[in-house]
Amino acid sequence: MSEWEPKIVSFLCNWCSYGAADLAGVSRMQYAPNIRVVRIPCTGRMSPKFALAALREGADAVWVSG
Amino acid sequence: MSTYTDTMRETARRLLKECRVDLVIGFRQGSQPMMNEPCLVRKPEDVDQLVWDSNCGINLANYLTNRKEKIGIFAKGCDSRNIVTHIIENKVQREQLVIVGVPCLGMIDKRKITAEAQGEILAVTEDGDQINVKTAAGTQSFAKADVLQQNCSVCTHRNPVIHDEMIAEPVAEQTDVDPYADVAAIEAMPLEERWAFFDDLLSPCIRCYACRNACPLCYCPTCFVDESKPQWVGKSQDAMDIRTFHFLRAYHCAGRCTDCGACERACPVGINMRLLTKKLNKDCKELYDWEAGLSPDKRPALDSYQANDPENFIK
Amino acid sequence: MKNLLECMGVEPDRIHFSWISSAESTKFVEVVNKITAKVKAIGPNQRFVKQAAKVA
Amino acid sequence: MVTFKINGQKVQGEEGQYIKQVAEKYGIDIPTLCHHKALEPAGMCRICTVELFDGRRSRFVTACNYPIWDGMEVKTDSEPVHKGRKLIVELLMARCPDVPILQTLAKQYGIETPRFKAEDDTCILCGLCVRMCEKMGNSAIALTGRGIEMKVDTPFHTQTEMCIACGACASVCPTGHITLEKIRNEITAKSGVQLIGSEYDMGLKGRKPVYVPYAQAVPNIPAIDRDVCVHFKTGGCKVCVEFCGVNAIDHTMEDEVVELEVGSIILAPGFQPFDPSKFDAYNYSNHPNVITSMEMERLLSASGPTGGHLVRLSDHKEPKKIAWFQCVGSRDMNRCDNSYCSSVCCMYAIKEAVIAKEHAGDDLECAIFYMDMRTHGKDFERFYNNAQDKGVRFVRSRVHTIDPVKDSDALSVRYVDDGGNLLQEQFDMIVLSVGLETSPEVVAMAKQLGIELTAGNFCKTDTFEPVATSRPGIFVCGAFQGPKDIPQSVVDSSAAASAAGEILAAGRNTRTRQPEVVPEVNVVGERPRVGVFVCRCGINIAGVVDVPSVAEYAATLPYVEFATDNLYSCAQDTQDNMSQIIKQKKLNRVVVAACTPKTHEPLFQETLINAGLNKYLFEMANIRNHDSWVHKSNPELATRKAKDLVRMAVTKVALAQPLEETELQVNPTAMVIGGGISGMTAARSLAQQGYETHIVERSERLGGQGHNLYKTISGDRVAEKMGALIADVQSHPKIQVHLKTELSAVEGFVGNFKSTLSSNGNQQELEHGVAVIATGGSALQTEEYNYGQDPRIMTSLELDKRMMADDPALAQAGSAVFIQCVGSREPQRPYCSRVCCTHSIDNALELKRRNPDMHVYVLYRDVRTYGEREYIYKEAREKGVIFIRYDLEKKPQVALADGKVQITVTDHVLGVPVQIDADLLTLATAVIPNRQEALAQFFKVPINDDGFFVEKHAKLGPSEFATDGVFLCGLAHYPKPIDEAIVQGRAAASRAVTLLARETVHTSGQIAQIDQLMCSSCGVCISICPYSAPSFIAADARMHAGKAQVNPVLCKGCGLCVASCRSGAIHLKGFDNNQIFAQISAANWE
Repeated sequence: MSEWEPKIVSFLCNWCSYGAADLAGVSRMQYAPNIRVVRIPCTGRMSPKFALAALREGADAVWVSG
Repeated sequence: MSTYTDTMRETARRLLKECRVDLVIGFRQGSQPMMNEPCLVRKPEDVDQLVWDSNCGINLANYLTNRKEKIGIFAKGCDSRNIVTHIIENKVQREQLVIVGVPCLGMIDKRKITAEAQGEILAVTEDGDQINVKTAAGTQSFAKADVLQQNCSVCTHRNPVIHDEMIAEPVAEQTDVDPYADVAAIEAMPLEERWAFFDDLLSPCIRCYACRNACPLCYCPTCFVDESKPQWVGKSQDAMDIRTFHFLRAYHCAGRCTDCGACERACPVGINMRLLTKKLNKDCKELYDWEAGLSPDKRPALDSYQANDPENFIK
Repeated sequence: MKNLLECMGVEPDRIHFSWISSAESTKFVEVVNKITAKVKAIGPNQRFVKQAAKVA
Repeated sequence: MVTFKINGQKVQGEEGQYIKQVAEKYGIDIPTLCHHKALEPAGMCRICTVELFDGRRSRFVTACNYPIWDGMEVKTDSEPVHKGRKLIVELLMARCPDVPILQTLAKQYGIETPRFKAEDDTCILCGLCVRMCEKMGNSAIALTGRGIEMKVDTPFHTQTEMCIACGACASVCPTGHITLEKIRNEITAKSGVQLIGSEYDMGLKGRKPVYVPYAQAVPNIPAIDRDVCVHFKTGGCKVCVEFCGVNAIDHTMEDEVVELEVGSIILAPGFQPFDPSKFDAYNYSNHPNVITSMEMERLLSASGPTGGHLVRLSDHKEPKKIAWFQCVGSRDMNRCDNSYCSSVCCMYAIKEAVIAKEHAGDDLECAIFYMDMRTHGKDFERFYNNAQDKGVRFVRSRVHTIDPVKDSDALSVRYVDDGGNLLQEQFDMIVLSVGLETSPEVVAMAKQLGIELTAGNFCKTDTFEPVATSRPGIFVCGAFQGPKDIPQSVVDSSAAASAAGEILAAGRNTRTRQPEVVPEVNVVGERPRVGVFVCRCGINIAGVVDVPSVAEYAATLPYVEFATDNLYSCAQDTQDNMSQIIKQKKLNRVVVAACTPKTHEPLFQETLINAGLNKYLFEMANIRNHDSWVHKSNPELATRKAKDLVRMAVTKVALAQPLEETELQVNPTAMVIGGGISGMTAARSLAQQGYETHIVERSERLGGQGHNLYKTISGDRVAEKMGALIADVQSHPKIQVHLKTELSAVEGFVGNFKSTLSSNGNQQELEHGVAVIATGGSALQTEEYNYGQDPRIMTSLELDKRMMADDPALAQAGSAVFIQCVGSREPQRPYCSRVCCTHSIDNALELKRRNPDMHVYVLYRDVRTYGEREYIYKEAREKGVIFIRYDLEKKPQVALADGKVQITVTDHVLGVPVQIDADLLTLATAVIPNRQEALAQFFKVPINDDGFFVEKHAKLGPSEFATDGVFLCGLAHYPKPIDEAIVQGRAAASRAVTLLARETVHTSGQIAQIDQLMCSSCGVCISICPYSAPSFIAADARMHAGKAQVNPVLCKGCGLCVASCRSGAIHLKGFDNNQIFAQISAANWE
């Protein structure tokens, strides 16, 4: 593997940030390719356990966005 | 405090005789010094077992969970707050209970005395603010204030928050203590040191789950640690699994913990896992101005959403 | 959540929260890039990684 | 079929194909500069040179134009090939040392400085332009001269008439030798060649002849603009045909005339923005920094020509000062014919100013020059106040001229401020807030349809039939009905649909077709067999992500039985193919790696259903919107991310279970709460469309506030018209009216409500499927201005009453004063009551009619006669009504002295106090809602700070609530005049009918479910759920007493309860813990 690239497990609300991510795509905005998106129905679905699990499984960071 | 004993026996007898309750939950003398054990008294003639002194640290709310009888219960400040939580969380109905409030001046920490004592402890008696320990080598005296459980020494709710009758006049609440000084000290450490501190703190854990079992907040039919599908937390002795377990256990107590000290007292290897729950208590207090178990009419801060909840952690 | 992790010694930049409406694609991109930069700055995660899992 | 080898790999191609074509198919890269897919190859640049072994010896050929034959062996990657290519690049570099693409190639081949003498050309004579020009059917240029004299040129090196400046040559030139600039200056003889302006971007950006009008267009399919397409000019080109992978382009298509037989027509042709170029004093046509508000919208848009970066057009620098000019093309008879108010410009100008400040930072100075600030919409006044707080400057002044500043790109304006001072100020940019007008085409259409128009060329409608045109059966909505904003247009459109539905009710469901239902295969207990379809999306994904390798990778994942890639997964033939594959391979889970589930999940779920699979056994990996589109410059990491996303989706879907949707019967009964004008309208509309309707009215009669109103501005007596409505309602067989009745309890949910009606202590239960809240409002009873202390001082409604009674005192009065904004637009009630300006002015005119000699004064803050209501404002001024403006800080004073009502107000022109003795003083008091907290509780619908109900969406859902099955209309929503109340009544009915007509509702399968054995009865879920979906099972239930359960109908699947359940007893179907854990875990594999 070349340079270390962090993996950021991202929990995105289906209605807010997931849509923003889609729109960023439609607008062809460019951003860093490090996030891995888990679509959740609402940020309320987010449980601390998920964040812990992500870190435990080796994610370099966790991002929760509503 | 041992002077409460007589009044207690009277009260229990009266409640049972008048059939206001089916049983009374209190303490009786344990088989070893400083080890009073909870006891359930069902007959008026048995009330003389009941005692009260500075060794009644166990949280009696634990013994209410899912009971259907009418119950009389003696409640210290922390017990009463956990009873409140029990009522909120449907573990017991308010109508089932006759809560007999016990103003508390703190419970003594057995470990502290054992550590200081010279040789095996044969008996422990108390005399006002003085604790006398008798060992084979003789008698040692301690000031009670020096051997209090740490949570009692910083307790700001010594009087019951809910009660039907009181065993004595309320005691003065401590106002000059900072319950969260130890947490603040950890927060002040640099990151690396904090990580190492908890590594150190949790390393003796043998995952016996005594902390969980002793906790009055813990009553789920199946605990997350025992589940395998999904497996919330690894079951190994891996340091990360241990840390995750303690993290999640603390989390389940968030907004509910009364810092009764049950977990720490129960721990066979002496881990002060209260540091974790207290960190959350501190946050609840600072963010939501919330302390657990003060009123049966209000659900914990994290159970409900308010439009004005703080959101400064969100960017 | 974040507070307790931090208290336990996890780097604060490992966990991020944000609010972005579905129309705020610009903000989305800004946040992604900001977070990525921050995480790159603190390097790979060593905390809370289960060592055993890595070996397996 | 021709079989041969490339680099030892056996490949196949069609007879007549060239080596490069076959290599491309197999993903073997051969570099080229002169090749174009749509053109015959010419072998000009030679970079595609490959090694060919014909069985006896090797030689070099150009891959682009060497035909394939059986048994040949080609090497594209050998040492000699690279050596040869290096030499070619070196030679090209010598000729054109500054061409970027050659520099890149040189770098690849390790050439630092060419050995040959450098020249300074930029053309490599590949001839691509010449061939392309020929393809365009034109041949305006050719390769001329021989040997070292050779160059691309026009005949005789002069500008040519032949060239149509299509730009094709420039678009294919690999080196950038040909530019549009060059074409304009050297090649074409035609002057004034311009780029094709994008209509969507207001011409601020170009577009191609083949184009999608805008990113959100539906259907999102490109169209060919025949007016500019080269093919339609020359008969040549058709390059697009070569590129389309699915043969979708057909240049021979003709416009079709389709005849439809319909029962009703709804006109929604919209408006056109006013063209300000005729105002020469504004210099719009001449100065790039004078723009229209529509252009400003595009400049502020993230998808606009500047990507949302706010710049002025002259030099693309960020402006420091921007001014907006209001009423350009509105309220103006001098320079245009639009004397109406366009209703929307004040608000949009404020919005633009606020957004501009957000984009450019707080130090951007924004000034809005206006006549009256008309923020009469819901929550608009607050927005106006906030804009002022944010530093947007509001200047009450109409500016005449914009002067360009010499030797600068700035603009200078002169204006007179409130205090009468003449000021001069410079701005970097000026935005003209252009008004709305009906286009000539629409006017022509109206003529053809035979419908009447108003003076302002809007569709003529009646106050009591606001969406009906003058021709029965033809309805109207939106800005053609009158200038209006989005919420009002949405209300209109629903109302028009309802109006059409009322006359067509008998035909409902007579022309529907039922789709064939494929029986669902039971997959429970089967080992997962996952099929993965990776979409290329043409080049949208495949251009960045290595799609075949993603598909290959997917095939190696656990449980994956089948993986492939599709060109366009959403194409109909691919869909059919997919459902075939699902059936053949007996797949029981499907992953589509393509675009976003938000738009395409339903489509693919349909495919699953057609293949007999439960639609929840599906997952999408978003490798377009979240990957290829946003990581263009990093194909390697994008491919890695795509693999990760596919892996996450596969692990999640493997755990998916078929989910059931609950089907619920909808009770075809409606309840309307409130029997005022809008409630009655809603009820009548519902009943006309065939639904049993109950009106619950707490007073003893129908009509509500309508009883207090005298007449409408069009002269209709409210009592008369409303009487007809009441009669309609009372006599309608499907309407039951419950007077003196209130709601005391509501149970149930969408489709199945059960309400308790209380009347005189009697309780009655009513089962209904939907509810319409039309609880209305009333006039504020004020204590200001000595109200209640003198019979000459009254509210607007009291004046109406006296007019209805023909009170002779009215005609005898010598002077009358109206005070506006009594209780509105004040700190304690920061909203505009919308109706009072029109109402007072209409009454002022009525007084003038009754006594032309009466002195009538209107004391106002801003006159808000929006839309064509503006006409009566104009009429009032013409008839001598005197308008005096006052400020909130300097309200008029009313004194009762010497038996007179004395009003003192500071005249804004003279700046001195004026005293008026009034025989009549009318206070235009605020419209206040009937605050219905209990009702809000019953239906779990929100109320705002002002006491009005909060609709589902301020713009797109104005007549419904976020709670399913509950709708909203009338004053309970916001103050509004009769016509708007009627429109919204109909709109609420229309929204309700969309639900009632479905007869059943399906709940989502993705909802929470509680495992009672795990439940600890702690009640967190019940406390935390925003939708009240969880509840305790009754204490005396046989099973699981005291445990929690979730009502699947109320659950929205947000997962809040799941996350908060300590016992882990709650599962969110479709997003279950184990699925999310699996995804998290999969995200982190390497």
